[in-house]
Amino acid sequence: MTLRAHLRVTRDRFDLDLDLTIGRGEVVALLGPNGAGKTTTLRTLAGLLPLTDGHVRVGDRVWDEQPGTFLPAARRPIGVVFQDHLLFAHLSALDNVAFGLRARGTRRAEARTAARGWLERVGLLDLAHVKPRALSGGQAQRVALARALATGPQLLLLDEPLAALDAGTRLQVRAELGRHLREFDGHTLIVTHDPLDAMVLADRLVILERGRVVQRGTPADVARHPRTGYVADLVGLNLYRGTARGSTVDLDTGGTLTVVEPAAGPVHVAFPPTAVSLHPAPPGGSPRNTWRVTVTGVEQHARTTRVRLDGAPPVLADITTATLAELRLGPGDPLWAAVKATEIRTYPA
Amino acid sequence: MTLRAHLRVTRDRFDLDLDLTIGRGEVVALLGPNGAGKTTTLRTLAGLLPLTDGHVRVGDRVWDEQPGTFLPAARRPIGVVFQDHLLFAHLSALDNVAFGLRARGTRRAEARTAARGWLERVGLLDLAHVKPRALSGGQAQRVALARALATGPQLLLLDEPLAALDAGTRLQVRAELGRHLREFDGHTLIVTHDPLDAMVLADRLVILERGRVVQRGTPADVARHPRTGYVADLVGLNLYRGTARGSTVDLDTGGTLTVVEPAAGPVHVAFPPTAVSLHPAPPGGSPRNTWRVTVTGVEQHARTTRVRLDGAPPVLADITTATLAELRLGPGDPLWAAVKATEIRTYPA
Amino acid sequence: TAPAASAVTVFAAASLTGTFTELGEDFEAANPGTRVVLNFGGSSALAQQIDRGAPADVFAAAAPVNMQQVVDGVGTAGTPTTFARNRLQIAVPRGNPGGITGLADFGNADATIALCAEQVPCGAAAEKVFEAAGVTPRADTLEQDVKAVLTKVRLGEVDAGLVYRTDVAAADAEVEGVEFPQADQAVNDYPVAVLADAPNAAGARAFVDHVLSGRGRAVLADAGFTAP
Amino acid sequence: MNRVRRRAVGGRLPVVLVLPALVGLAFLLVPLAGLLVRTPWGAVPGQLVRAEVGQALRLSLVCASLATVICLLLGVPLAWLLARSDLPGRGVLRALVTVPLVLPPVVGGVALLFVLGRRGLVGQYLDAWFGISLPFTTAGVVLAEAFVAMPFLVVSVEGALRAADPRYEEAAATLGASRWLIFRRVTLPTIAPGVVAGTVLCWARALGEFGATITFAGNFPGRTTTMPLAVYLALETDPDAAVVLSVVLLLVSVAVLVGLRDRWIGGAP
Amino acid sequence: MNRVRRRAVGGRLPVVLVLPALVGLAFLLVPLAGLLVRTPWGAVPGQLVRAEVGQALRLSLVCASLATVICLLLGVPLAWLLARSDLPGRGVLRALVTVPLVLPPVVGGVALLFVLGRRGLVGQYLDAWFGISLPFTTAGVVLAEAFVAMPFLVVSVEGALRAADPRYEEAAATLGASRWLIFRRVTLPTIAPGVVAGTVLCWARALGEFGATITFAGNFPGRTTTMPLAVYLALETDPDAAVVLSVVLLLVSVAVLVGLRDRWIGGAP
Ligand SMILES: Nc1ncnc2c1ncn2[C@@H]1O[C@H](COP(=O)(O)OP(=O)(O)OP(=O)(O)O)[C@@H](O)[C@H]1O
Ligand SMILES: Nc1ncnc2c1ncn2[C@@H]1O[C@H](COP(=O)(O)OP(=O)(O)OP(=O)(O)O)[C@@H](O)[C@H]1O
Ligand SMILES: [Mg+2]
Ligand SMILES: [Mg+2]
Repeated sequence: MTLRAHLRVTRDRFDLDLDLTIGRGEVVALLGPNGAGKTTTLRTLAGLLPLTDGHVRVGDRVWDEQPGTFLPAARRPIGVVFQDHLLFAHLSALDNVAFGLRARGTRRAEARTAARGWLERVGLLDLAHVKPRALSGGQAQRVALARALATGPQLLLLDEPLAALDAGTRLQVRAELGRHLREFDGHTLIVTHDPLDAMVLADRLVILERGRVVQRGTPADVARHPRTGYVADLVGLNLYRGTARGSTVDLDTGGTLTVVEPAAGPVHVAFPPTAVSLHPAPPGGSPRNTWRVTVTGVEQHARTTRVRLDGAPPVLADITTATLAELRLGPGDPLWAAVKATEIRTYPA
Repeated sequence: MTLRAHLRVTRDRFDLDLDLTIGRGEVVALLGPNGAGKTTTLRTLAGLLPLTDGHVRVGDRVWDEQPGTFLPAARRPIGVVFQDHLLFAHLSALDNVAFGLRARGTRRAEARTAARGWLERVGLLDLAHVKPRALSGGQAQRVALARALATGPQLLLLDEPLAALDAGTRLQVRAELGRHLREFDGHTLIVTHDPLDAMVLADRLVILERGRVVQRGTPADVARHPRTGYVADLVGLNLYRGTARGSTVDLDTGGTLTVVEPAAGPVHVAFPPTAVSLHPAPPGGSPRNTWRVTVTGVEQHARTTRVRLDGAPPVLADITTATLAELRLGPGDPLWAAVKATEIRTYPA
Repeated sequence: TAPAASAVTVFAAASLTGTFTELGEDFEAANPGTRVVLNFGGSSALAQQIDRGAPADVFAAAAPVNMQQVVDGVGTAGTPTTFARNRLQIAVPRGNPGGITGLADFGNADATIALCAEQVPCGAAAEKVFEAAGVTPRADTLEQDVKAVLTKVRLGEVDAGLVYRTDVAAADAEVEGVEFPQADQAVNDYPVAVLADAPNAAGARAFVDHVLSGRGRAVLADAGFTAP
Repeated sequence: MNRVRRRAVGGRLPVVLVLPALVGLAFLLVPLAGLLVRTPWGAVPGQLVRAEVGQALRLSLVCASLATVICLLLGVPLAWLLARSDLPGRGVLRALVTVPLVLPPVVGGVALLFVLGRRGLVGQYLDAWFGISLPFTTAGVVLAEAFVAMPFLVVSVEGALRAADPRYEEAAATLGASRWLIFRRVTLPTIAPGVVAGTVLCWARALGEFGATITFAGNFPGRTTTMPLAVYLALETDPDAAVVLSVVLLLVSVAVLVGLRDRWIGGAP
Repeated sequence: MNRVRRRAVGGRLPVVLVLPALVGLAFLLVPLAGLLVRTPWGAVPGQLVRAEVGQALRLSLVCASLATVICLLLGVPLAWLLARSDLPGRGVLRALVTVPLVLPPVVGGVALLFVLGRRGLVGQYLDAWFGISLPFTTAGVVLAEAFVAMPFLVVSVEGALRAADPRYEEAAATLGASRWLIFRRVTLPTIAPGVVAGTVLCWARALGEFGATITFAGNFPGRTTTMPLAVYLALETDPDAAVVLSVVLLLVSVAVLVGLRDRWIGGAP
């Protein structure tokens, strides 16, 4: 039951041409600059915008095939969080969340109970009876998220679900969303501007520029081999899976990292290439993590140099051109990489 | 001509009580979690929500004084970017931007020319004749920003003006906004969730929680002496003013930093405390910036320790508790601080 | 909701509203258990309704043309009988501000004049009297019925109007009547008939007889009608 | 909140709007005032106790309300069909639907007789097969009023539908709501003010209906004589009584409208 | 875009909406069809060439259009005042404004005479000071039609105003726009569909106006005889001619409405 889509939409000054496959249980993040066509993609998958050409198939069900078949939005098992929320103004937060269940025939009391559960998960139970107009921007976004999740959809479409949230809430909602997506056996497409959200929540990234895919792959792949400068800037992140034992994480790629937030079980750990310092000899002092690496590649970016290093774990480091000159790096050179534990973020996997 | 306000708004489940002063040419950032009352504050200053009690005065003009005086929104020299944009659906992007000038009696051709200039600055000149419904979320936000700036207001109120922008555009719009705000001799209040926006754009921060101020001060002050854990997490940033000469910045507090992006003239440079590593001896290797510091204070946070260090420049470092134990830090201890140039961001000041 | 068998349904011209209401009450008093159901309206509208199958027993029209329409349509039981006559009178607002004395003043451009439209009976009658008087009226308005003319006179909007005597009699508090000799040239006949397919033919007969009785004539005369 | 918002926007009321608004108000209200001034108030109690007046008033209110219910049940879906479906020829249909507005009501009554009269296109079968005869019955009054008043409802509701943001309906669709559910739970609440406006127009028009009613349903006291018909008859015999009856109709309808408005609008956000 | 959106939302048309909509459509259109079936089409050309008919038609269109313009100029500001200002007693005012809807048109005409007639409250001074007399003039027709039709416009536009999101007006206010500018450049474009709906209602009602016109302005060919008056009088002598005239009025109004609709609605987003 894989979602396979070839999306073509033609508009006056814009056209979209996108191949997309989302496996069952898979989370795909769609990234790209403003106006790249992310929302347009979401709308076609939701059945709100018929394709000009192409198709959308889930397993052997055809959702859209131009010309001919078109399954309308109401009959697609989807959940959508819209960029501007679109909460129903005349319904309370609770009834907004309960709407989808009610539409599917759940009885009122039952739907409300379920909705209350969802509001609790996004931390808004005390605003259950408030109308959307009396919600702040971030509160509205959380209600929209709860509304989309409440129906247990098969395809989840999220348009910047975390954009209006403050740092604290964001962390909490991201964790909750991550938990949900891991348990979720449907397909998820998430649009976001935040590479961290993308790297942490998604199994695969699709990066769109001006209606066309410029790169796709797993977060680690994309991060390691960015095809364009835009992608490199966007997703430059060292990301590993591992198993946490307190504040130590054993990485699947080999090696161990010390982190700040103690955890247990499978986790993602991430830090930017800028956080990696390189030393000819083991540095003393605060960095908790130092390990031996060898240079495998050097890439010149606009103002920094990205050094690809092998080791346990392999790692990317951004250094200045001056450092490059000073250390006289060349492939095969042995070095020490150091990363402060406080620079590493940990997310349950 | 200082804006002095004492804002009191009482609602069913929320009340706001806030003293606010914004000097001429000053930029104040309002930070706080979702539902803290940031938008409410903006609306009272805009004259869209009369005060329950208190006053708003600009110089010796009274804008609002309850009970009694109330200057309606249309007669306040303000520019507002709303959280949900509120672009006029029937006007093109260009006419949306020209609206404020037209309202002030500027002739059509002139207003359009000016509007075109603003659209160019936010990088949307080619979408000038598009209606808001055909704009993507980020594009809409940029048009809203241009619309608010176009009238040359005396008080600028920005509600998350950069939230929907992608990383690249954000950088560019932030720079443009920063440039504008520096030239701007009116008062600015900017609501944002991004501490970086706040630290870089604002002269002073006001941090709001549940309708009350929990801390205020210059970004450096707040960062150095956060009053609550929330504030510490939010604004933990080393921020300096200095003068750039290529990729070297001479800091006003003394000391020199090497940065990645070459610049000339006054700049802000910033890096998070997590980016600072501490060493008992000068570390070799990639970090471009190493300097002598002495410990002046140690603060235990939830999982990390924030070390306050004196030196040129003085600096905050976040280290793990393990590191703390290992280095056996105590006030007065001499250390070496190291920061990679790639970790430092530079903004024209 | 069809009328009970003991009900007599009478379709009568609007100008008979007062008199037929009174006669109906009389008739009900004289024939306990019988109800008179009255439907007042414009004669032509009533004729139209009867032709479209309206359940009427008796039709009393304000002009023979409308009766003829019904005779030609669904038909009547026997020939219609003329039961009352009406003639024209000049109506002027109280105090006669226009100084109207006769038909000749209707040709005067200074006076504001209301007449009935030629399509309605009172208009046709007016045309006849003006022809007889040799006057070309300079009307400001040609009203759709005689009551509309009277309203204009009552409110003083016009200096004079040509209406029926019965109308002047009904509004004697606010208008004054001015007789003129040519009125005899255009006497308006009111015919009444039992309809061919009257649901209650016997009751209908009895009601028509009541209208034609001495009591009926007295009531009609009180209202300003003349006997045929 | 509403008060606050209203007060907050804009500042002083602009003369260029307030002046024509007041002229308009005067234009509508001064004639009513004129009517009230000329009303022989002494005659009012006498008229009010007359059985026929009570009857006519009750009949008017009942028929107008029933007609309004019919119009709501049929007209709101019709407006929705015209605004939201992709029927071919909607433009022409929309214009046709407004036609009964233009038709002189008397002709409307004649048209109804053509179709539903005992010998009409449809009416003959109604009569022959079911023994139903609509003209000259209270049902006929309701029908005539509904025929005349429905376009008002349809046109208002359709205008409201066009102005509503369709993206909320899209959001509801993605939540699995059928068109019918969307209509009930999203569209209707959104356009409620438009529906209220249309209902008011429809009810008021039905209450004042005269031409189509007298032509199609006749003028039988207690069965089909509504207030406007009673006014017409009163004009024949006693013009003062006609004014009194009109004023009674006015006062009752204002009372009803004020009462309903307060209840409906009070509940809205 | 619109086509696409409409098609995309919701899926199949729900019977529960389509069925009543079609019944409603039939209810409105079948009597019209009946009228057309019974129209003696042979008589149409003969009627059309009659000078009086052309005159009446022209007069009807001109007067209805003028009345509509007056209603727009006065009624839209009035609707705005009722919806957006904080006048005390707006609830009662709103109900009063709908009252001319309920007034039997003939009584409305009488009320106008009370006020603007030669001896009316205001009319006597108009006559004495300016020599203006409105009854029996074409201006009187326009006035009577405007009086009867304006409430339709006001109620529709007010409904549209209530449904519009006031935050856009707030945004305009922060840009320094006066209430008048906000009204013109933000409010009006937003509620355009409601204004169009109201204008259609208003124009159609004015075009079909009979009772108030004949009572206030009288009936004089070429000056005050509009089509509905011609129809009414024709009904007295020649019902067939009346039907023909009505059909002519219908066709012309449908043509005008279709034409305008296409132009107006085509331009809207
Ligand atoms: N209704 C429309 N009609 C025509 N063009 C449109 C329409 N909606 C969007 N566009 C255009 O299509 C392009 C893609 O828009 P889309 O909303 O998919 O961008 P996005 O990737 O979601 O951007 P953002 O991150 O800013 O939300 C944009 O250039 C936009 O101007
Ligand atoms: N119209 C209203 N009526 C009643 N309460 C309201 C209204 N608008 C906002 N509130 C409440 O007031 C509080 C402050 O809202 P506000 O919009 O000012 O928050 P905010 O700081 O802007 O949050 P965010 O970052 O999520 O936009 C919230 O708890 C909200 O629920
Ligand atoms: Mg988007
Ligand atoms: Mg907010």
